[in-house]
Amino acid sequence: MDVNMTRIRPYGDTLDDGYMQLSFTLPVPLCAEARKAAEILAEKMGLEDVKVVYAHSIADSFSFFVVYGRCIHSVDMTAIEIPKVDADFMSYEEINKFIENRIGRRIVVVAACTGTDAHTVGIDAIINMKGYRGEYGLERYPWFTAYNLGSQVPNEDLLAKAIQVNADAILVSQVVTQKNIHIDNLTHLAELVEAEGIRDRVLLIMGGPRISHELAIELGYDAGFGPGTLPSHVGSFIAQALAQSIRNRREQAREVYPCQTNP
Amino acid sequence: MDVNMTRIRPYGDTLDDGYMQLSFTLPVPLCAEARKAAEILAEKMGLEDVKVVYAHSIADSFSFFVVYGRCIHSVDMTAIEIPKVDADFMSYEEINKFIENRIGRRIVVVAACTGTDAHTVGIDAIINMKGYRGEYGLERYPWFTAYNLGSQVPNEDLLAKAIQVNADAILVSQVVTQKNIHIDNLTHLAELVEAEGIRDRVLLIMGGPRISHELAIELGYDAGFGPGTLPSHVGSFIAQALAQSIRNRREQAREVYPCQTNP
Amino acid sequence: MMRLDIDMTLVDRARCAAKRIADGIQPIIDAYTTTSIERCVLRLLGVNGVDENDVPLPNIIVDQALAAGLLEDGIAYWLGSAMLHEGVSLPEITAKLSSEKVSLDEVHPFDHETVRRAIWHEATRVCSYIKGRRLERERLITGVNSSVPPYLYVIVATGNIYEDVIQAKAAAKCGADIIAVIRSTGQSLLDYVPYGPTTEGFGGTYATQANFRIMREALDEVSRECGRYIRLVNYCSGLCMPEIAAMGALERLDMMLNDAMYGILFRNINMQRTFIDQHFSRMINAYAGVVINTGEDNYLTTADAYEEAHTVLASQVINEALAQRSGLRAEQIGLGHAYEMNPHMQDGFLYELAQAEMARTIFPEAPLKYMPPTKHMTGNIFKGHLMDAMFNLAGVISGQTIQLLGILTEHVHTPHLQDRYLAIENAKYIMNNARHLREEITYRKGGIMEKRANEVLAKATSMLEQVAEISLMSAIEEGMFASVKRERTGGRGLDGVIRKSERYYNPFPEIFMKELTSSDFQPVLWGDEVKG
Amino acid sequence: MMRLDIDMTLVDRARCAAKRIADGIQPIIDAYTTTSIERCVLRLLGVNGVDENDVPLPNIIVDQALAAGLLEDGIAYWLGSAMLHEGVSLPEITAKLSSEKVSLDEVHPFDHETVRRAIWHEATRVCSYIKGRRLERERLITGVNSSVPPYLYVIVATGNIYEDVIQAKAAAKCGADIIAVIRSTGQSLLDYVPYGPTTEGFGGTYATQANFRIMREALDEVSRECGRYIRLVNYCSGLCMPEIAAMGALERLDMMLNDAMYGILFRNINMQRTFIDQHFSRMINAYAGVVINTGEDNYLTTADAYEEAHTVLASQVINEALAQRSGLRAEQIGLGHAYEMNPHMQDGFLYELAQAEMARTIFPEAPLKYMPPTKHMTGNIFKGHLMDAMFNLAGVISGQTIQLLGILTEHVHTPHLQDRYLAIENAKYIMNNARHLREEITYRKGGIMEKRANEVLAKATSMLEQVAEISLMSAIEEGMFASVKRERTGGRGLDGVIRKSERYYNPFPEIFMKELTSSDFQPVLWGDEVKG
Ligand code: B12
Ligand code: B12
Ligand SMILES: Cc1ncc(COP(=O)(O)O)c(C=O)c1O
Ligand SMILES: Cc1ncc(COP(=O)(O)O)c(C=O)c1O
Repeated sequence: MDVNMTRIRPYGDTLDDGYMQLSFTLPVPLCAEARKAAEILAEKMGLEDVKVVYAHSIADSFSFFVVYGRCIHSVDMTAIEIPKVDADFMSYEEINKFIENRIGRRIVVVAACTGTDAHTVGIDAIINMKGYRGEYGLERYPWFTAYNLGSQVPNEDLLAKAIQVNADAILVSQVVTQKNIHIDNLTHLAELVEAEGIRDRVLLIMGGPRISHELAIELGYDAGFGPGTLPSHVGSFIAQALAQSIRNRREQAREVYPCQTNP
Repeated sequence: MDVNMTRIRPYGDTLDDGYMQLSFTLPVPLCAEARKAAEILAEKMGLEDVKVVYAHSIADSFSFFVVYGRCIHSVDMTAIEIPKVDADFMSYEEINKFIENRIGRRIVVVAACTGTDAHTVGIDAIINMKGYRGEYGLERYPWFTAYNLGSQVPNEDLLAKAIQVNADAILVSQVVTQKNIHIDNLTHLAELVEAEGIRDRVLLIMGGPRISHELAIELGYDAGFGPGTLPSHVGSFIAQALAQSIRNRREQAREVYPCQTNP
Repeated sequence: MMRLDIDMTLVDRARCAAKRIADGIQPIIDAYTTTSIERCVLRLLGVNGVDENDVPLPNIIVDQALAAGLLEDGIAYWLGSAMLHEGVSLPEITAKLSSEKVSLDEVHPFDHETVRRAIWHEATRVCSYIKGRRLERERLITGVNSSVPPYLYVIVATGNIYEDVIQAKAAAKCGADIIAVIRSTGQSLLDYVPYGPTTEGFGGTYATQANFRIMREALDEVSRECGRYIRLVNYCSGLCMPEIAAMGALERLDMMLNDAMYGILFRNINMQRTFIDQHFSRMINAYAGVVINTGEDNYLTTADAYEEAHTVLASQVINEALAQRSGLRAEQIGLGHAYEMNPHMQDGFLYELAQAEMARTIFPEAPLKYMPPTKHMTGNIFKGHLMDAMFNLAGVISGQTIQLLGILTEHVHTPHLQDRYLAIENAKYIMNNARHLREEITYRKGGIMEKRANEVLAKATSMLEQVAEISLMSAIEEGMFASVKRERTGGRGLDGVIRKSERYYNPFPEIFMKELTSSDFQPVLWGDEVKG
Repeated sequence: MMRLDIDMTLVDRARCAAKRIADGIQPIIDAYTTTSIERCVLRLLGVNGVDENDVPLPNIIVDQALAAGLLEDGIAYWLGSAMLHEGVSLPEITAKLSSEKVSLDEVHPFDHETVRRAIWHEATRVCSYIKGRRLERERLITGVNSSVPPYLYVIVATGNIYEDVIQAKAAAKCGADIIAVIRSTGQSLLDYVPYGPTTEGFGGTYATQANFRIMREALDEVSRECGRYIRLVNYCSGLCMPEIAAMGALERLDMMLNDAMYGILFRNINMQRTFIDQHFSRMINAYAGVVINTGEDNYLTTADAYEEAHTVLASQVINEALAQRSGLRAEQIGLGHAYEMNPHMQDGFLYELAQAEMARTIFPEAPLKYMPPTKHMTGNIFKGHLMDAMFNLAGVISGQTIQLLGILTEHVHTPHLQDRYLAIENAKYIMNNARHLREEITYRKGGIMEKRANEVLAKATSMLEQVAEISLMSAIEEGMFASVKRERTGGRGLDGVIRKSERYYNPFPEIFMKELTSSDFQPVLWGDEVKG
């Protein structure tokens, strides 16, 4: 199959046929015009050969449609550059060894599911002993000290705890995304951290089913972890980022006061 | 619910939120860039707040996606004008009475599923005694004489039969639509009828699951019938269209030879 | 004939342990009241509305009383005294109190009998109103068409009550029997009930009395259109459990999510507060002819459904024992359970079905509420739709009463209109297509399913006996439920728990329990099932 | 133990009637040959390729013989004579014949024994090649992992063999066990087999020997990758039934759609032509270790699945009787049936399951092929996916062998890559999740299901006895199958039916039947089922 990576199109049963499936509801009673409207809408989206294969009236005032068509758009895969979590993923043992060798002290993290969000399963999967999919959580790592504050924690409390235990990383989980409540909440936390003046001392990490690393960078976080994240992914990142930032700080220090650090 | 008919948008759970669901496959291995490509594609189609909620690798070289997003396009329902089959739908009894009174002779129709298409269930539903969904087919109508030639009938044979029995209407069914084979076949039949010089003497009617009246008009047919068609729909149309065309011919005749017909 | 051969001696032992467990916490329930109970008393006595800062009047008055150290006597006692003191009617005195024209600590405490006489009339009046609403429901369900169980239960959760109404009506027209309006995230932690119609919630719509009324009216309308009675559900849980019970009773809600331990385990609400609140709130529900739904399904969202199935059963038996003490009839106790086994498990369907049959066998009269797959739902809506179908099949085979429909977009968003339509279509298709499969099949003696059911039962029984031994509160402290540990004095709301004084007065338990324990109390719950 | 209590005396009566039915048409099979059989003989003897007008060489030679009135002696007879006449080898003579350098009517007819000696060697050589391919399959399936039945069967149908390869490999990697390459519309009516790789078909891809080879190689490759043997299926039906059987045998296809009556009823192919062709083609299939799949499912695409279920069973018994006469072992006769009940029917699932169990009980050794819902599939892909799930459930409960997976877009288009992935996911989920449900449940004695199965059986038996009475050909003339009436001398292809002369010669039936009737003939068909 000879795929042109500069113009990727959907694949139905033949390369570049562009086939895709849509379903949606229009707030109008079902009639020939409504069907046509569904077709026109799909055309506006850039579908050709539009087939409204199913139309069903919902409660007399809505119409549900299943539509197939061939998408004229294509995507240049070669031009896609997305920020990726900058870490080599290591195993439990490797991470602990790495911290022992490169950092030489236990890494302290605080974690919570903040705001009104009460979904702890995700953050628990990363932090708690028990872990996730057969992997231990950070609590179990000898070279991590992890505080899991649980759910519905106000951002302020999370931050206070971080300061109190002198945390290296703040881990925040957001699951509820209705009306983008997670964005508000995550932005708020970043602002608090900034205001407290500790942003350069702490790794700010977000996670959740609708979280991407891209979003994290956008909101000024250091990393974002989405669905399927394992504790070791997070552990690897924290360890390496911390080692890096310690090195950076050392170098910065060297630049500013060259004679002090280099006697 | 205050729906603005000039700008209808999909409805998720709030008027005009624009929510729709997409699924498609990209011919690339699953990776972060592929996910992003899916997102970009959806954006190109005019979706906002795009969420790639599922991504699954198919056989290592394809990626399947389920995507939700909010469509920015809208459709002006008030501007939609679509050709509709021009007939008042009548019942079995009404149709027979109508023909008796207005035409005064049995209407002759020939029907077939032409080309290589062997799907007869649809045309049988319209023509055969047994009918469809509790309605009799045209064979059963005392005021119709119907010839059902069955499946995989060459267009030429259908036309020959129509001429032989002096048919009032030719009914053609097309079910297989792969590579638009139905369009080719239907166009071919229309050309044959035209070439034979009998186009003004015969109603040309198409039907099938992917047929619309709009398509019929486009291809120069008199009517097109899609999924869910009942025999009485077709019977009503034929009877009324025939009555109309007889009237037209009479009037034309009157215009050309006014004294002959109006002694 | 039992469908699954279950060891009934174990069932008896389990129930016996549950009785001991309930006995163990009864002293606390008897000795304490809570701010929420007292606010509820105010609501029942007609106190409603908010002040200029949107603070609900029941909160203003109860907070006053609490600050003044008077709440131990019961707000009714002081309300009565204030009425007598000021010589005005109940509406007048509450107006004065909430506008702080009268302060409770200036009120002269009247003797118990006098106060009782002053309040009793008002209390019985609201009770007969509530009873009237119950009878209204009975009238509405008698004679009209009714679906055959499993009843189809769907949720609406737009955050906006008016949009919810659109969704709910559409769902009813598609075939839903029961509509639940999901609450906004975080409402359960509010120590007051928001007021008025609301249009801004996250993941749900605030439970307010106005919202209850708006939705009830809409559903009454669509009930008439559909010729079926459409039931309304809300959440009677969180820090305002009793108040919401009262609101629901007043607005003719038909079901309430109401669990004896949910708030403790999943919202970190103080356990004493919760046990006390649930007892009173359940009396109200019982009296209003409401079917409660317990929340055992939640255990399986954090714990593994195969490993921890016995905790669900143990909790059901406890919920049952506690509910009975509030006067709820077996037919009103909609015990919750859930279809949450990992879908990739070989024979997972057999285990699920075994557990569903087990619940049905152990609680033959309960309108069991069966929760759909949620935890293992992913963004693969197609696979999710299938999991929901298997759940629907398990529901109809095992004869569940209330089927909370799974939604193919469970992982994605609160249900869109089309998601709910597809969910209802799914249930109707499966349940009709396999309607009498239940009567057609029997399970192998000593088979996988029978073994599984008895194994879960045995584990639950021994767990219950252990809990009975150490007391429920200690068991929760040890994390025996949902692997969550809570402390007796931890969590939210302990500050709202007040030891009753000698002269504590609350007119309602007496009124309610009198009716609930009479043999006349036979609320009609499910209509005639004029089968289609 | 029988899962459904079925009246076995009726089953015996049905089989007895089928034997009489088969006896009734045997004389025609014995007395005639067809152009397609003769072309097939040529193919087996190594004649392949096309002329400059793309006319296949077997057609050129057979048409010559037919025109010259020589076909009644069998093409092998004249080929042998021509070899002897020209004194050249088989490849040389066929080259000369097809380039019309030699004309058959100029050939001197040699005596039977001489011809026989000339041809025999070539004939046995190709037979051992075919046998070699069978043994190759046996080697490939022995020891490697194998899925547990029901085996997952999916179709590819892009029209382009190279695109089909992509689809087929992807499907195998998703978990498919069996891949069928659907033919282009109309191929069954072609009186020749197209040649070479093809990339232009409608609703399917042309069956050509090159396409068979390309796909077989691709599947062998993916089999190695997956560590499972992936089976290949094509259509051995239409006017070229015997030729396709030969092509499949040469290219190691594993299964063939091959029905004794399908072409008559659904393609209006002449019935005599069909009965003669199917007999010879089935010998080839038998010898090649191919599992045939009969086409009874097709009845239910035009007739109602509830009303006409007995015609499916009647046809299965006839197909079985005829297949046995071609030397097919019971394990090679993949009788077809289908899940086509109206999904809106109450208890429709029970009837479907009853019929599936009935088929399983009546044909315990047959690798039953279970066809998915197609007729009632609409553009509602979500509902369709559920119907397919219920079908998968019925398949695993009733223990079908070959499960042709339903595709959610059945109403829309031939399957897209993702549709097939979803179909396989559906089957894997359902069959794993309910894997041993079959062993766990028993059906009620005298219940809906048992009654249904026996009712269908009784109707089928009486139909078969009636058919036996009037003869199969008359029964078809009367429209007793699929409500389709066909005349004995109607339909396509009668002109290709030729009465054999005294000196008719075809070496293959003798070779095949000798092996097929020997007790050594024990083809390994399904591998070791090293269960996962
Ligand atoms: C379990 C569950 C619950 C449980 C939560 C129990 C608990 N203690 O957590 C209960 C029943 C209490 C619940 C309640 C509600 N829920 Co809920 N719930 C779910 C459910 C079924 C599963 C979530 C889950 O546990 N996933 C498993 C974990 C392991 O996955 P994860 O969270 O993605 O975590 C992984 C990664 O994202 C990442 N990760 C996550 N966090 C973090 C953090 C960091 C720092 C890092 C590095 C990584 C990381 O690592 C994890 C492991 O890989 C989902 C539906 C679904 N199938 O997804 C709905 C869902 C999340 N719930 C939802 C809602 C709306 C609610 C309610 C608000 C409804 C209501 N109004 O009552 C309530 C209230 C809760 C509240 N106040 O927040 C919605 C959210 C809609 C949206 N997108 O906004 C969902 C999608 C259901 C739906 N379709 O409506 N819920
Ligand atoms: C039954 C069926 C068959 C049967 C047909 C039996 C028969 N005698 O008709 C059999 C098994 C033989 C068959 C074979 C094939 N089929 Co087929 N088949 C179907 C199936 C399952 C149902 C079609 C049907 O009967 N619908 C019911 C009737 C009542 O509906 P209808 O046709 O829409 O008719 C209504 C209206 O459209 C209208 N109407 C129809 N015609 C006319 C004509 C007139 C004049 C009027 C007024 C109205 C009218 O009125 C009818 C009543 O309301 C569909 C899938 C599906 N669920 O739709 C696939 C389907 C149509 N088949 C398909 C294919 C590809 C084939 C094959 C080509 C596959 C192959 N390569 O072997 C073969 C070959 C057939 C051929 N040469 O054409 C594809 C077509 C894909 C496409 N869009 O191109 C489908 C969609 C399946 C799929 N997803 O692949 N098929
Ligand atoms: C018994 C019970 N109460 C309440 C809720 C709702 O939770 P919240 O506390 O967020 O309102 C649930 C959730 O499923 C429940 O099961
Ligand atoms: C036995 C059999 N042969 C052939 C076919 C294919 O039909 P066609 O004749 O179009 O190749 C089918 C279709 O399902 C079938 O069942």
